[in-house]
Amino acid sequence: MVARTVTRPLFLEGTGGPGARADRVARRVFLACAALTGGTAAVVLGVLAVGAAQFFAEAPAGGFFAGTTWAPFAEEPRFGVWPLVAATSRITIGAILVAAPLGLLSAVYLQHYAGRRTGAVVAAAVAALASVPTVVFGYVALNAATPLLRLVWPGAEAFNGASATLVVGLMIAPTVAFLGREALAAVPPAYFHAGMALGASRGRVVALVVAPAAARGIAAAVLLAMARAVGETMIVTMAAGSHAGLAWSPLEGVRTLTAFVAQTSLGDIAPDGPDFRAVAAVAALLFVVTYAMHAAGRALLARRPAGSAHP
Amino acid sequence: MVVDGSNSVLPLSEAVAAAFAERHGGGRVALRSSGTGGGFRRLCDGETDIATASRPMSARERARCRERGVRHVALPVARDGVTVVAHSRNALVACLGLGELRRLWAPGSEVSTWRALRPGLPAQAVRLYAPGSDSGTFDFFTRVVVGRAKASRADYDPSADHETIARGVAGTPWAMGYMGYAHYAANRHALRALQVDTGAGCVAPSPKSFADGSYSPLVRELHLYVAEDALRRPAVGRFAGFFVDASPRLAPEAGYAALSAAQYVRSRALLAEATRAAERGSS
Amino acid sequence: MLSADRLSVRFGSKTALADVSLDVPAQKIVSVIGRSACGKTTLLRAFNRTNEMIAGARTTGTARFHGTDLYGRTVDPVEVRRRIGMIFQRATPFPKSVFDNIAFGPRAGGFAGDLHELAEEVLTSAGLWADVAGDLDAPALALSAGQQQQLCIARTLAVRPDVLLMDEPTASLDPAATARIESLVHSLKATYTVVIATHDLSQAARLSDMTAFLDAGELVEYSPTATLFTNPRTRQAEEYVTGRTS
Amino acid sequence: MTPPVAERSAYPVSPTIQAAAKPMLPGRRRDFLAGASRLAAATMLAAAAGLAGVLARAVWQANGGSADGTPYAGGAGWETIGPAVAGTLWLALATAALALPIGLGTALYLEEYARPKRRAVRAFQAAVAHLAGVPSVVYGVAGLVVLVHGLSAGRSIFAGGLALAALALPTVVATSAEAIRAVPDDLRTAAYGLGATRWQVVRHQVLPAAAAPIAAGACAAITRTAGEAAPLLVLGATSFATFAPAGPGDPLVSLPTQVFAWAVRPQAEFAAQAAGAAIALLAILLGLNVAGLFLRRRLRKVLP
Repeated sequence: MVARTVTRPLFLEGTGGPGARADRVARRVFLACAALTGGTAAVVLGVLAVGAAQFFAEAPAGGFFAGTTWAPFAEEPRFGVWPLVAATSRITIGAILVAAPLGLLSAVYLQHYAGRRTGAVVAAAVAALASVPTVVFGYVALNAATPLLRLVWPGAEAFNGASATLVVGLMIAPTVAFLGREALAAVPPAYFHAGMALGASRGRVVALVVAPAAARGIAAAVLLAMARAVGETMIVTMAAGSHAGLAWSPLEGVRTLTAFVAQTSLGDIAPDGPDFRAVAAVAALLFVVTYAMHAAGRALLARRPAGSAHP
Repeated sequence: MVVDGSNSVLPLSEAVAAAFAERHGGGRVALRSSGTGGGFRRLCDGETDIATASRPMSARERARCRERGVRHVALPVARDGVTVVAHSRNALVACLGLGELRRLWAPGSEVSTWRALRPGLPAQAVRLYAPGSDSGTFDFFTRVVVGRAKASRADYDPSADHETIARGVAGTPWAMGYMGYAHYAANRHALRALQVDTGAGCVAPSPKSFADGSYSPLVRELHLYVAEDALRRPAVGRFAGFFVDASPRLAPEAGYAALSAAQYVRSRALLAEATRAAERGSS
Repeated sequence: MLSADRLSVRFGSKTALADVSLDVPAQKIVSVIGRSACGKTTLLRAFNRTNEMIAGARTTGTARFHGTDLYGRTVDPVEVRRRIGMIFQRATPFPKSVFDNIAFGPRAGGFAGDLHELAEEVLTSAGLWADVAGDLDAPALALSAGQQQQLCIARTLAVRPDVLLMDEPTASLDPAATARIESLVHSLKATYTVVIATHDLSQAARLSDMTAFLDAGELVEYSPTATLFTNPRTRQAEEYVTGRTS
Repeated sequence: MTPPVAERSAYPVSPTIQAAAKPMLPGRRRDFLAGASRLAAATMLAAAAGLAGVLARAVWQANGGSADGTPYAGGAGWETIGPAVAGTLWLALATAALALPIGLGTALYLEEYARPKRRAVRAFQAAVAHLAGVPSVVYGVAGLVVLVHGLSAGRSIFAGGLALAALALPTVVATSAEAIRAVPDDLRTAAYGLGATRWQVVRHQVLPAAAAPIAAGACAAITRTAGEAAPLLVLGATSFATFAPAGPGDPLVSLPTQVFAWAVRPQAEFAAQAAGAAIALLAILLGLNVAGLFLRRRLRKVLP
């Protein structure tokens, strides 16, 4: 075969090749998009930071985190955020106590027990619940869950923590189910088959072999669902009430961090008033907490489940 | 056209807007209720054309409006009484004196049970529901009852929406709250309105007692504040005029007391004058 | 002792095993040979009812164990799997300690005895005791590939099965590990009945007493190993064992 | 029919083994997870059905019952929810028009142009991804300050659309980036080997290969934000409008905020109206989902 000689000049350096101009334009457009995204994030962060800074300029941080009275708009304002944090924590923990068993067991059902047809029906129901807007869940909490609750406990208040907790649990259960099922599906099927071949019941294999191997993913599912519960706004705004007290009974009204932001904003917040500063401080707290929970959950998910690196 | 402001006026605004839409083939009206304070703020920011109000504009709000060069005209449209409500099954209390209300609602009040309010009543906790701090009703009630606007105990359940207050009081045994009469009227089957003793005996809130002055300390006039600049758009003037004209009929239907015919004539005249001023300003 | 009678398995519309009938004698090693995807694995799985965990699988015909129909209406598949253990082509230790791997099966079966004693016994049987005796709490995944397979065999022995089904147990191992497993299998014959699927003809010849040759899901020939390798009855088997395959 | 095993076998079964053989245990073993997981699945089904039932019942009762003169304007019908339906469609459109290109562009920059990824790029990407976990109400607070007061956009469809687009953006970036990352590197290597520029590789290899999952992710993000009420409430949504918004400058109305405004009222008529609006909202979201599904299928068919 005859060796070919290079007859064209080499464009190894410089940017003169065909398509180079379009490439430069595209790079700039995409960089601009990335800058816009970053800018949006920076603006959100900046607004909260400035508002929170103004807030802490007049209310010492110690009082904010340690105080037990939240009355930011009173004549003598008190800025103890603890009642709001306590309400958010109670509703989040209560909701995950509903959602974790419900969601994880549904995930087990879908992954290991369901027949093809029933599995499809249940999966569709889970997907449908997952796509219901929270305001609709709020409607359910207010106009269905609370009346039902009052049939059982007539002393329950019109706005109470219990029905909000239950419905928030229902709202985040599909998240647990979906992520939990992904975690179970990521476990190598060989574990399941080997466990079954050893003569254990399906439940035993799932509980003792598959679930431990999926522990990280399951923990992530629970954590991410809890992050959603912390940030859930409409259900608590509509059904949990606006009582910023340290109530112990779940039948009483409570006010969460998110509900405070939303309920205060139902009036009007002027960006130079005390209501904005209080709202910004609470929103900043929400931002930090949910951001951290989401990051932790994602970090758990990012690590491969134990054993999947095995050949 | 954007109408914003008092939640106490909202039932009337809704009735008027619906009637206006019917009459004028879907006039373009959008209603919000950010509270009287929010409505004034937005009127002076030029964000809204008409602000509804359950209290007059304060000196500071007036100054702010002037600073921004927003001229406006205030049109009285109806009379409303702030109504103190209790849970429907609370038959032990029929009437409260202004002094009792003051002790209950004063800043830092320690009254947490009905017995602490009046010996002889049960020691049940009083759960309180009331408008939030942006509300004109809140400003009015605190000024009349406590003596100083915005001076109130803080440990109540605040809401910008009187309907939420109604739901809260109706659904919480031994609860109590206050709201505009129209909102009470819309929920009268679920609530118990308390009589108020202003010194001359117990009087029940009703459009009649609002009109004859017997409920007087707790009765206020509801106003439309119309931005003069907005009146250059004929649609705004038409809607404001319709509001004034329809109020004598719609106000009682919606649970308010109508003003006297003379007052509506005066409102009409104020509107006409402001419209002329707006036209002069534009030409 | 273990027998198949007109056993067929279909996955959806695909037939993986067609009308296979054969008897596995007790305390013997039977090897199943044939090309990839000829139904070796499916046959083994049919014997301990693990095919039914695959969506769309349908089994017809009968498989008997001591005369009991394994697919009988009253038979518990979990019990079947306890009596007929299976070892997979790829070692599948659970991501737990060596001890927990051994203990899983007996615990599931309600074993009341001393688990440590049992672990020592089965690990010794599997030829792994010397390697792991020092640290039974070591993670199973830290073992070498051959040791992992030995652990899987020990784990299966701990359930006290009567039959061991081994699906190409040495396919992913190096020659040294393969030799270890083979000698282990040979020693197991004294107490267990073994069915081993393999694509390694010399392994089948070395280990087994009987050999079944499957082709495209059908049982072509089932004879004593010596017969099948030296004097097969069928032409297909002859072609396959002599390497003259089409 | 078939002779017993022992007779046919070339190797007779040793009598000791047969005698030692334990009898097969008949019957099924208890499986605690079977019952529990079925119960959970049934609860999920019941919850979905119950939710639909609650909404349907409220509407049904309102239509069946007599309209005892409520002092308010209203009634569950098209006149009342029409403006909100139009508002929600506008908002979804604005979200799609803003979040989709910006999010995709960001993902392309991060995944294709910023290659190999430096630490700063990775940190940026992680920072953006976790914004998806921040509650929507927080975006409303930022939107109120920046859009309504800062940009004087007013409480308009425009302001609402911008706020929702900002809310959807992190999700769109994350799902698009994931779709782009899933494109096998062989494709890129081969294309670069043939002398293609980055843009040509993106345009002809990466985008076609990742189009379907990108569309699916974007559609999910838009559907989710279209159902958001909290940020719009904070921005100051209109609670009652007699007209449908016809452009971005018109007052902010939407179905989710309307559901809220009506649902909190204690009167049954408003509960029915809220339920009607909720059903309309669910129908729109379902429509968006189905549209996304079609788009995805089409993209898969057209592009290899």
